[in-house]
Amino acid sequence: MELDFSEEQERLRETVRKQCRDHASSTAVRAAETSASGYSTELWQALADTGITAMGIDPEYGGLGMGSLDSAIVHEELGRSLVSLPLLDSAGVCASLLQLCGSQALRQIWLPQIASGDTVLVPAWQEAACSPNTDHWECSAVTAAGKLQLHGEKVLVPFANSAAAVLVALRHKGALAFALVAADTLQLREQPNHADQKLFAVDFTGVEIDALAKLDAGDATATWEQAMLQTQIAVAAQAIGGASSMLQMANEYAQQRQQFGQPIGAFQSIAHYLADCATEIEGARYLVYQAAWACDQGRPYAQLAMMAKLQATAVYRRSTVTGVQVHGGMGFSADADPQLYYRRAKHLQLMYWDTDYLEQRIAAEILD
Amino acid sequence: MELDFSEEQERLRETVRKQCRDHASSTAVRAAETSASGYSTELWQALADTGITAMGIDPEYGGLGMGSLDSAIVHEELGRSLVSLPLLDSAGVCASLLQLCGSQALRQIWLPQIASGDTVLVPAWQEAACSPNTDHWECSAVTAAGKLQLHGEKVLVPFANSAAAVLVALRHKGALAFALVAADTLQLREQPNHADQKLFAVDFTGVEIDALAKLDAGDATATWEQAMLQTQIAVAAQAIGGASSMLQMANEYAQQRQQFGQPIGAFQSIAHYLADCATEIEGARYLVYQAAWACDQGRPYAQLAMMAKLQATAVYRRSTVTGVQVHGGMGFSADADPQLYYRRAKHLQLMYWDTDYLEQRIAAEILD
Amino acid sequence: MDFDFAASERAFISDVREFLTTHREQDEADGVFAPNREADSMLSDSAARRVFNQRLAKAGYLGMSWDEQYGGQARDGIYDYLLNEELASVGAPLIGKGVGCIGKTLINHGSERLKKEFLPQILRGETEFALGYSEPGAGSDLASLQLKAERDGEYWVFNGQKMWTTSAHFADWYWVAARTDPAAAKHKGISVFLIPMDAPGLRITEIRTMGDHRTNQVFFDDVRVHTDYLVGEENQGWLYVCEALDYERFTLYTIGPLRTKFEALVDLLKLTLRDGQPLTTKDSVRRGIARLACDVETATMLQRRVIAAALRGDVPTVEAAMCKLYSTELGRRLADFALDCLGPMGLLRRSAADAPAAGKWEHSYRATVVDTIGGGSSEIQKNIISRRGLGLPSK
Amino acid sequence: MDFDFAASERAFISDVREFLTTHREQDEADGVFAPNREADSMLSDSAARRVFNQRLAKAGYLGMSWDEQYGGQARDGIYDYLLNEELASVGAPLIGKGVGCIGKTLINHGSERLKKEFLPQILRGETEFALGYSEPGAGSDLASLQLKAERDGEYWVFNGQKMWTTSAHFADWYWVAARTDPAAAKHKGISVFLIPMDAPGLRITEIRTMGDHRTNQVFFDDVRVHTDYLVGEENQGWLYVCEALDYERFTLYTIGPLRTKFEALVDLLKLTLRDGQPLTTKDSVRRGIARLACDVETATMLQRRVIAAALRGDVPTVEAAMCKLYSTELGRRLADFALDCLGPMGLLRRSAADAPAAGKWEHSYRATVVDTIGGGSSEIQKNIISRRGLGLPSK
Repeated sequence: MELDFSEEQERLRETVRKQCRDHASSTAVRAAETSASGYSTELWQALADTGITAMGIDPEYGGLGMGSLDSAIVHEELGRSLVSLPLLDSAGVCASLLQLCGSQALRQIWLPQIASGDTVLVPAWQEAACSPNTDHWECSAVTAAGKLQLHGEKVLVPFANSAAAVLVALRHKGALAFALVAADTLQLREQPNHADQKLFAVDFTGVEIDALAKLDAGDATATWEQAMLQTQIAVAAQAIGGASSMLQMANEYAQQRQQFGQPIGAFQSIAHYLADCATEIEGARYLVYQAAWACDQGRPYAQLAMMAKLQATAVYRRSTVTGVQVHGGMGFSADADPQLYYRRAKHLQLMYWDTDYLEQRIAAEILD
Repeated sequence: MELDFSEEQERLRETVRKQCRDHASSTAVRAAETSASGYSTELWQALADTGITAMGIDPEYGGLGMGSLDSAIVHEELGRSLVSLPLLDSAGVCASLLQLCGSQALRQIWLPQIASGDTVLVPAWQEAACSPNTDHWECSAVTAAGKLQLHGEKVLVPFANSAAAVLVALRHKGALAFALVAADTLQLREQPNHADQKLFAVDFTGVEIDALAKLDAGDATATWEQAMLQTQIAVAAQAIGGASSMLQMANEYAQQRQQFGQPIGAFQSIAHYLADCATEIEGARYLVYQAAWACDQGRPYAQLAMMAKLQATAVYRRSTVTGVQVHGGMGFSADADPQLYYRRAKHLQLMYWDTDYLEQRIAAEILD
Repeated sequence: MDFDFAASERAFISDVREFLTTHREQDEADGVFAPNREADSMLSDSAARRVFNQRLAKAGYLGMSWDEQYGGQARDGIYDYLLNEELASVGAPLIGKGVGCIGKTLINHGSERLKKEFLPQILRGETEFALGYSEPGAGSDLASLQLKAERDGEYWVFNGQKMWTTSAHFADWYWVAARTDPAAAKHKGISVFLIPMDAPGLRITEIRTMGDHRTNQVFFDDVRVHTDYLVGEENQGWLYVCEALDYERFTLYTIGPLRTKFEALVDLLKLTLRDGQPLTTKDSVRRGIARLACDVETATMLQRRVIAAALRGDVPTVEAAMCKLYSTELGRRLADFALDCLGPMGLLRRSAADAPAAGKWEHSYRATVVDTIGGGSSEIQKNIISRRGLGLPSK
Repeated sequence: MDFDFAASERAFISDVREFLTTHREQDEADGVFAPNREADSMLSDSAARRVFNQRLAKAGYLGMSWDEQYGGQARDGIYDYLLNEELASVGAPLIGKGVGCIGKTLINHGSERLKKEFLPQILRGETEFALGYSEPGAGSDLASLQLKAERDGEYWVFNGQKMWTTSAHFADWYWVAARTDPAAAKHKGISVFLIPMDAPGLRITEIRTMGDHRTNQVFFDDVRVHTDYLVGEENQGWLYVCEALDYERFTLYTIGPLRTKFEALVDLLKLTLRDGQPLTTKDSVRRGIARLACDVETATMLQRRVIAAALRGDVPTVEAAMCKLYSTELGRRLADFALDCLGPMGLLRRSAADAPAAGKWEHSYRATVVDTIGGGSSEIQKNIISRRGLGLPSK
């Protein structure tokens, strides 16, 4: 029972935190929200130079082969500074799918570029009227004359405008499959959203690609499941980072803001809100670490990962509700920072498997 | 828009409150909990003498034909003093069923006795493994040689040991039916329970009754529905009465109990709990009155009645959780009163249509 | 006991509805009616609003509860409330400050000169007011306000700052509480003034909010106002500010918009498919709706208690605190539930082509934040309920 | 980072389990093991308990974390914790006061005489203690205690009253905080004493509780105790009381019972039919279980933080407050959820033949009430977290 990080991990955290401090002030975060790419390319480059984009990729392809706990550290720090990047999408989900399901050729082309951060790939999986349950997805591909003809629309595809290619989830011959589609062949329709993240609807109908662009080497369903479980941990870590920042801001504000002749934090109503927040955040934080640790130990971690995402994003949301309330007028002012956290919290809670889906999965694991 | 009671209604409230003060101190309530009958026969007699047992019954049968709002007033006062009586069971549910479905003979025999309070009838409808949805009930009757042969067990039958007869819900020729069974022919098994109410399991298997004991004159299903909707309002009123008492006790305690050199009610943590309670109670109180008023006005009231029961009992429960917490050690001491309310609240929440069933019904009314 | 409005009140409601239907055909209606929005300030500075206000005035809907000697109709305050419910239900700006706290304070405490200048303008719907109470250091603790007003001959000279003045950028006059006696105890040195919004030295800067609605900071740099524009007596301002809340007891909280939103949500969820099934086939969604239906009805009852107490002639301070506390928290809960039901697509903003309900719930999740903070935060309401309602001591 | 216990700790757990399996075959086991109960005091005054304690002592499980010079094994406090988790999982009484706060306070502050008298008894599992802190006027505000101890030659004379002393009716010795200097500031005039439970003038009366568990009031009427039984220095008692909490930092909160209860509930709901279907086919039940599973895991993490901080050598005051706050509130939520799922049949008590799970949840709904009140109420825990954890000022 030892809940401290190794010195190496502490250094990793410090490195990422410093890079966020340098490149992701709240001014920079606001600028990123309204920029064309939707993220700070300086920060991306700095992280890539440090090897962050290579962390989860096999050394064989220029990666560092690091684990889930290391990834959680990075994402917690990104979340703390509200950093939005195609890191999870490209070096996480897409790299996993390529590594485990891609042909040797595809792996050799793409993985080193992803690892170096030179290229961004993003997954396209959500459909407007579908849950995260893959059985219901409708986008499809048919083979015709050695080509794959695609059909259907994906939505909420992150950073599609910065991606070299999109890895799209398709139904092909009745089974789930993934295929790489060069981004320049695609029509993107931006989907303005709550947290001002770069999200796009992508219409694949009429798109034709080479059959070799399909990831045919592994079990697509199992690989997708693993990639998304890893994603749960990373998003949960982001949520914990964000919640911690929100709590810290609210705490500082409560100590400094005077009303009725004393700091508002001296009022139990405010103090007890924050005590509840702190308790929930610390509990959820170790839920995330435990899931990552179990994964790194090769133990069953699916349930832990889903629980971490469900709980951490719920805690993030509640802590932002408290946080804006404690800030009073500053809580809803666009120029103050609490609202940035408030919006991001709901975003993380609903994206990458939402509450509805996670509750069902977690219950099924316990009951069925 | 006029939310005051008439002078007559205020007098009714004062009468019942006085009778409760005289006969239902918390000592008397404790005594009733452990007595053989489970209720105070003195209070029963006093209420009967005032006409309370006759309130809802047709004048034709010795009743007063009063309305739902009057009934809510009475039950709110009973709830305030934690009075438990077979009033709702006998003069409410059983009288309704007899009035609307009973033969002329049965009505003339039973209703005047119920109205006078001389006789108690109780309904037996719950089954151990069934929801309140009548479609699933399994107790049944078959006709054989002019007799009805009964089969099955009913549970949680209130005050069966004080009843002259039990009005049992049965499946007969595929339809819901009710039949009167003389109590002395029945084996009662007491079911000790959370709120120390008199509840019994009654095994009807092997019991044979005269076919004329079946209530054949009206639509059993519709009548049952109406009787139970009236019950929702009455139980909700009891809950509001109980919640109001609990809040009053907690408030008095918070003003009087000193810690850290001041009354604990000066601490925002305690004060804000009570403010939330008070708000929920006042909202739910008028929900109950509105349901009763709508019923008396001949307007649709089913949804309002179910909402009143769901909300008022939930509010009662929460206010008792708060109430015992505010009372500290006194909150869980058996000799102090908060625990009586704490147990009664959960009882009312689950009996007479529980949360699960009410949520489903209310949703269906809105959505289907 | 009667949960219905009286026959005369129902007749009035019909009249208002007819008026609004007629008005909907006017050119400027699109600029005034916006039933889907959360807050009215986005539309509130439009020219259409002024036209609409003048139509309201012409139809006799402004100042109904004023005494006849001031051009009113001496009607019960409930008519102001009923009018506001109807306005809210079509998303029009409500009648408020002018006929409410400002007009009534002038009637009760203002000089003849001020009455003569302002009351007719208000009745004609010509003048927009902004309310200047909050300051950077005076939010929940309003009585700690610091805006300085110093006497200089026939003028008062203002220096300092106001915060969160919602209508400052389009109002004509500023109703301001300022400190006129810095030596007095904090509630005792405050006076109320009327200041023209275009007074030299008065500078307005925008504060954008998460809910897209605009509010403002207002800076005073030697703003000079004639002594005629002191309202009532010097250093009696706190009394007027507190009394004024009472004048608006009927009109503060409309319940219609919450009910309308709930119904709109039900309709939306019925029509929204996930995995081929309407969301309303999900048990969790169904139960959430059942519970929210109870909560909306509870909020309605809390609102009715305010009305009933006011009709009885009581000052419904505690009733209003309960109503405000419960219904604003419920508004936030409703938006959160809506987004959870809609899933990630619910995150899309109005400007996304495929946003469910044109982004209504995404916006609601942002816009309802202000409700539990502004106009007395939830914590302040709980203080009121526990101290005034329950008699609990304050420390 | 390692969420596992170390190999040596896991080996210890195996040993304890083996010991408990063996013990289960002893005659008195039924009097000691009660995995279904909520609180241990119903069994705690049984003769079986004393026998069991002596067996624990013989097996070397008492005083493991004491220094060797006092007969201990100088093992890390985590072993006391691991032992308690195993005891809790079979529903046996935990090791606690004797080897914990009382033994350790004597070791650190007691006279040689007291050490010699009490430490060996504790190690042999022969003595039961009761803790006398709370009074009618001193609950959350413990330092306001008023039990008077006055010096009379070689004796201290006690007059006054204690409240909520759980084990008073079967304990041998009473560990009591009393006021020895009424003139000093409230924290400064308190001393700690050991008083034989059968001292003349000491009267114990039962307080029955909603959870069926017995607690007591204790009245002192000229109770005389020799000065030898003053613990440590006069008027330093508050220090010892506070320090003592620290000695038990490992053992205070076991998480096993909460997890066991959750699992038992899942099994029960799977087997309980309503309208012919297991309750676990209901979506609302399923989602409730999913959320509670997350909460139980969160409580576990908060408990692990206490252990990890203590192992690191830190005093986990804030960690313990978070763990206590969260897990006791969760325990109440769990009981409420269980009853809501079970419906009206869940109301039946253990003595009803057809009570689901033999009335376990009905009892739990009553018994868990004490958890958020005793041992520092939830509100006190939030004060600790906000002041010591977050650095917020107290008024």
